[in-house]
Amino acid sequence: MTDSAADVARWARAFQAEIAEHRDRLTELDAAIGDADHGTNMDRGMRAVVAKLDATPAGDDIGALLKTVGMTLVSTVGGASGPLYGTVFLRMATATAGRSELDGDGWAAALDAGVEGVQARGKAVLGDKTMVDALVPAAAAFRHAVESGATAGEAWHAAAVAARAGVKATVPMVARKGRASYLGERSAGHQDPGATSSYLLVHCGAEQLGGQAHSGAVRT
Amino acid sequence: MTDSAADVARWARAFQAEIAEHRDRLTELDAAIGDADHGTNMDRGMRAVVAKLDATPAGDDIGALLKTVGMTLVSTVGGASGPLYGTVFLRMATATAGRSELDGDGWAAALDAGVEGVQARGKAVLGDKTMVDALVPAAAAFRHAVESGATAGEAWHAAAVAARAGVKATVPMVARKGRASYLGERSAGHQDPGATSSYLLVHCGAEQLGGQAHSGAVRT
Amino acid sequence: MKKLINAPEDVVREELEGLALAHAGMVRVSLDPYMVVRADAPVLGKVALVSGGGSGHEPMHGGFVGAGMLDAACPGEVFTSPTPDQILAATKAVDGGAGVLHIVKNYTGDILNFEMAAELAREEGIEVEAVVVADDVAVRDSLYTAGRRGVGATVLAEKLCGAAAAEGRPLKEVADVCRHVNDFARSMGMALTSCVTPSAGRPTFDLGEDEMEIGIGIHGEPGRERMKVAPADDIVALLAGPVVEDLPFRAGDSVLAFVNGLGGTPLIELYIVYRELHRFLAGRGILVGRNLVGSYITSLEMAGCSITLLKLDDELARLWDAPVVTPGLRWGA
Amino acid sequence: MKKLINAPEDVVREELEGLALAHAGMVRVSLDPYMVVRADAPVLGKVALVSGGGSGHEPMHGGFVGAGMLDAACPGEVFTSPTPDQILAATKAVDGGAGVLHIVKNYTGDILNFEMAAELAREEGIEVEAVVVADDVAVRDSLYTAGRRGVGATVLAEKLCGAAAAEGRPLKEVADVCRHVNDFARSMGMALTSCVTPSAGRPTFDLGEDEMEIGIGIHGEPGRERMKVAPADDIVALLAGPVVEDLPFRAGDSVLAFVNGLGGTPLIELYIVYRELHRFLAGRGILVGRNLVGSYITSLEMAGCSITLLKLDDELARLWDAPVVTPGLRWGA
Ligand SMILES: Nc1ncnc2c1ncn2[C@@H]1O[C@H](COP(=O)(O)OP(=O)(O)O)[C@@H](O)[C@H]1O
Ligand SMILES: Nc1ncnc2c1ncn2[C@@H]1O[C@H](COP(=O)(O)OP(=O)(O)O)[C@@H](O)[C@H]1O
Ligand SMILES: [Mg+2]
Ligand SMILES: [Mg+2]
Ligand SMILES: [Mg+2]
Ligand SMILES: [Mg+2]
Repeated sequence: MTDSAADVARWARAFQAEIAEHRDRLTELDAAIGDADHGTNMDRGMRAVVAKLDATPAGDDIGALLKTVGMTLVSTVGGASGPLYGTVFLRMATATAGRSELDGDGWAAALDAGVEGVQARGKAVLGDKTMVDALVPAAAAFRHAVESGATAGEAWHAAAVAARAGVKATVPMVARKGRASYLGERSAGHQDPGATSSYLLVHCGAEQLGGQAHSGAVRT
Repeated sequence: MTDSAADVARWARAFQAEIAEHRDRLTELDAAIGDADHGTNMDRGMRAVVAKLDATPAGDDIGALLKTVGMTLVSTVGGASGPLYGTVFLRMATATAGRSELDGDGWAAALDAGVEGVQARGKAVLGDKTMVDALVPAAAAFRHAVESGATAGEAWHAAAVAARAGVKATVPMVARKGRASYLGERSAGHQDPGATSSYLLVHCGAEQLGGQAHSGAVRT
Repeated sequence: MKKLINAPEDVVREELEGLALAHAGMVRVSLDPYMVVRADAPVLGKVALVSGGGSGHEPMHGGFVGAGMLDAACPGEVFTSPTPDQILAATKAVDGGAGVLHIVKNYTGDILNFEMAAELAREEGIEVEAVVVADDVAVRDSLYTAGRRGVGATVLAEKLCGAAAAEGRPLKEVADVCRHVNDFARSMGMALTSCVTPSAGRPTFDLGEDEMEIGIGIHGEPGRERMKVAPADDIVALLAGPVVEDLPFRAGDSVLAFVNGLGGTPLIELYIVYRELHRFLAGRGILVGRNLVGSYITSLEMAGCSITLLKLDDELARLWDAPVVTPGLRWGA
Repeated sequence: MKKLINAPEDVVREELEGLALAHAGMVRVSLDPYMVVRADAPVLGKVALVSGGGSGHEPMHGGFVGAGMLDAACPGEVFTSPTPDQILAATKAVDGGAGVLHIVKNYTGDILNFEMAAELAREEGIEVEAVVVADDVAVRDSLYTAGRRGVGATVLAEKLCGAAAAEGRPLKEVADVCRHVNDFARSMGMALTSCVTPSAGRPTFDLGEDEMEIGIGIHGEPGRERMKVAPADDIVALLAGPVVEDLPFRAGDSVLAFVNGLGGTPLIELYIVYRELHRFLAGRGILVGRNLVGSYITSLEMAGCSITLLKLDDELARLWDAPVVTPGLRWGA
């Protein structure tokens, strides 16, 4: 079962809906250890993405579509998360350029590229209390599942489970990157907002991708 | 019974003590219809007057002494009350220049001169809700008493009674001069701070002047 | 009360000491009596400008001393007029033989103290003219009040008269510029919060969390009306409307538009106010020829703003553009 | 929340419109994407300076665009870094062929967005160098943090680099001036009250009526310590002490001393702070060669101040004195 550009667009729209729903929660998480704008930033960006998708003729090229998403995020989000999420999508775009279908292997490569990109850009490693703590385990779980013979759908599920665990793991961490790092020890005890939104992204993948619209995906 | 320069100095010192005691009350009255500094202003000025008297060799010349009081008030009080009280004392100084004794007629002339001065300077008339509403009736009562054959001591008492009535009369007035006039109708219902401090001045006169240190003077 | 001060009674002295240390090249400060004087005073042959008033309105007036503006400022205690001997000392310190203009804000205390000082200065042979600035349309000007308060137009008058004096014009002409500014300028202010005088230590007036005061005075004097807080655009209409109608300013007029912050309001908000003021005036055919946006006549930490309009002609525009080098206002040099 | 604004989402646009209307002769403003550009940009053959960051710090950066300072500023939403395409557009608009310097405050968002913009600009053949300003000693600089925040030194760097660029110096040298300023400047700030972001509508942090936060960031980031409010002189010691010790500044050093208001603090208080800072430094044998007192890098309506010291040499003093003509900083012309 493979995903088409239309499936990928559905994923982006689902992510927008999820962000809009959790906007205030994300901002509250950011208020505790940052500057209380992560929900606003992501919401502004994903609304722009959907508006852009609405205005752009639907094409077959998954890479082109992901590039639109990435470029739009870069140019509308600002803050730390704009370039970081933008990079995730732009790197996935490069990895999928010209492709009209993606299977498990294709997604694994795209996710790896996206995660590598975010780390190259933001220099965060596992344990720094950032979105990396959700994205790295998610991509790893995805690849592991695919290499163990799972379907793309199953791999997305595995990735969402791993991302969720990654988010929870950020709670006790002391931030070493981003605005939360100014708090030092005081950042411990709070869940990272960027990791939380990243989990939502993977969660939407588990609901929308893997060759079919799944139901009963892992809940937050 | 006449007053000497020493009696006049005692009057000034008594006024200082009275102002210090009622400083906060005067400021509160000014807070209601002005800018909450009348007590502070008068207290600063009268402390400076006493310091000046302490530092100046005591002389016989009542005019010279009153001039010192007036000049010191002018140069330390500021605001509206500085020039106005300064003028009262400076005009009294001119009226008593070179005199080492003052009887009832002398005081009546001095008070008239002071009150005339304050009106020339501030352009306020009776009913404008200012210190004029205490000073004009006080001077008039003093002159009336002296002309009716009263002693200077009795005249000071009459002046204090009149000043007190004048202060009370300011309560319902609508201010037409000074800062309180910005309030328009809303200034009614409040006692004028400057009239109140003027009453204290006359009240101290009734306690200290008229040829003897009186006791049992009219109380506020 | 939260303020960056030491003892309340030291506020004025310490502020003046700070001003002196920061701007030694422009001004000299005397602490007894308090005065801020141009570093190169007296300027021989030039009409000298002296202003003053209670402290708490910084940069006015001490921050406006320097080439092209005031020759001296006399700061009183916070919100308390200066005394005649301060004003006399300043007048003597800056008199360059061409006479001295006293620019006086219309408050009873300021007027009386400046009057006494002028009398004393004249007795000493110095030619003094005094002009009273009274531009606050929030106050009804009638026989039954002390008249309009002097507010924003004072800043403009000090700059414009400073330029006229720098051109070498005689006292009467410089005073005429001041009278002209007073005749053709109108202001109104509003507060979102009260100021707190250091000696009182608590707000001068109480405003609810959702209230504002329209027509406030720069010492926290009550305004015309207390209302629910409103969007900036509506506030501009509430202030600029009465200002425009009072003179009146008419279609085709060119104005200097001055948006002033009262001390606790940041610049970002003043530009939002300026934007709407510009549109408001454009909608009435009034052209903004010059503008000034910033906190120039403050009321301690009060949050709020005031709007001043001055009808411009070529002459005033030229005087406005002339160089000015003071701690608070500077251009052209 | 009491502010002179309309809808929270319109704050930045309306502020920029106001800035454009007020300073048409100095700057041009683009609303899509947001940028403030020198009216006469690009200046051919001159190294161009671009800075930017979240809004809410006015006059920084838009108010520092003009001759002798920035060629362009990129304002983000309130407290949110601008996006790469804003920065790219500004970079292209001001490039005069001699390359572009990006002056970036050290916040992850600012750095990432400027980095992406620089990459894009370089792809288009524009020479870009970026220097990151990180002067806030309240933050421990270590491998385990995002490093020190960029605060007051940014204002000084923009002025000094602007002067170097105006002299016609090449990109590398202008960037060297920026690195030098960053190496020799240190800052620390404190808050008496919290700022309120328009979109949140309530204070970013809660401070008791008798508390202050020492080491606050310009977005209301937590400081080093929360304490009972203290006299201004003690506050100066709490801020200037760590600043002096960090570089360290030593007896015999000459410094530029910058006392900055955070938006809600009036000038009278800043001069009281400046007075004590001057004494504090004199007591350590440190000479104040230049100074700046005012609200230049604000945090919305936050009450409080920051102190920045920059070690001066003759070259920096000369660059500081060079003419600057911007809405927010002006002298010499
Ligand atoms: N260097 C980094 N690498 C990866 N993620 C980061 C980095 N710095 C910050 N983040 C993520 O960005 C999130 C904050 O995003 P946002 O609030 O939108 O931006 P800002 O911090 O500029 O206000 C953090 O919760 C964290 O997950
Ligand atoms: N024109 C005037 N004539 C006489 N008294 C006046 C006049 N204006 C004000 N006053 C008096 O001055 C008092 C206020 O003095 P004060 O508070 O010290 O000065 P300020 O009003 O400048 O703050 C008023 O209560 C009033 O009695
Ligand atoms: Mg954030
Ligand atoms: Mg008073
Ligand atoms: Mg007063
Ligand atoms: Mg942010």
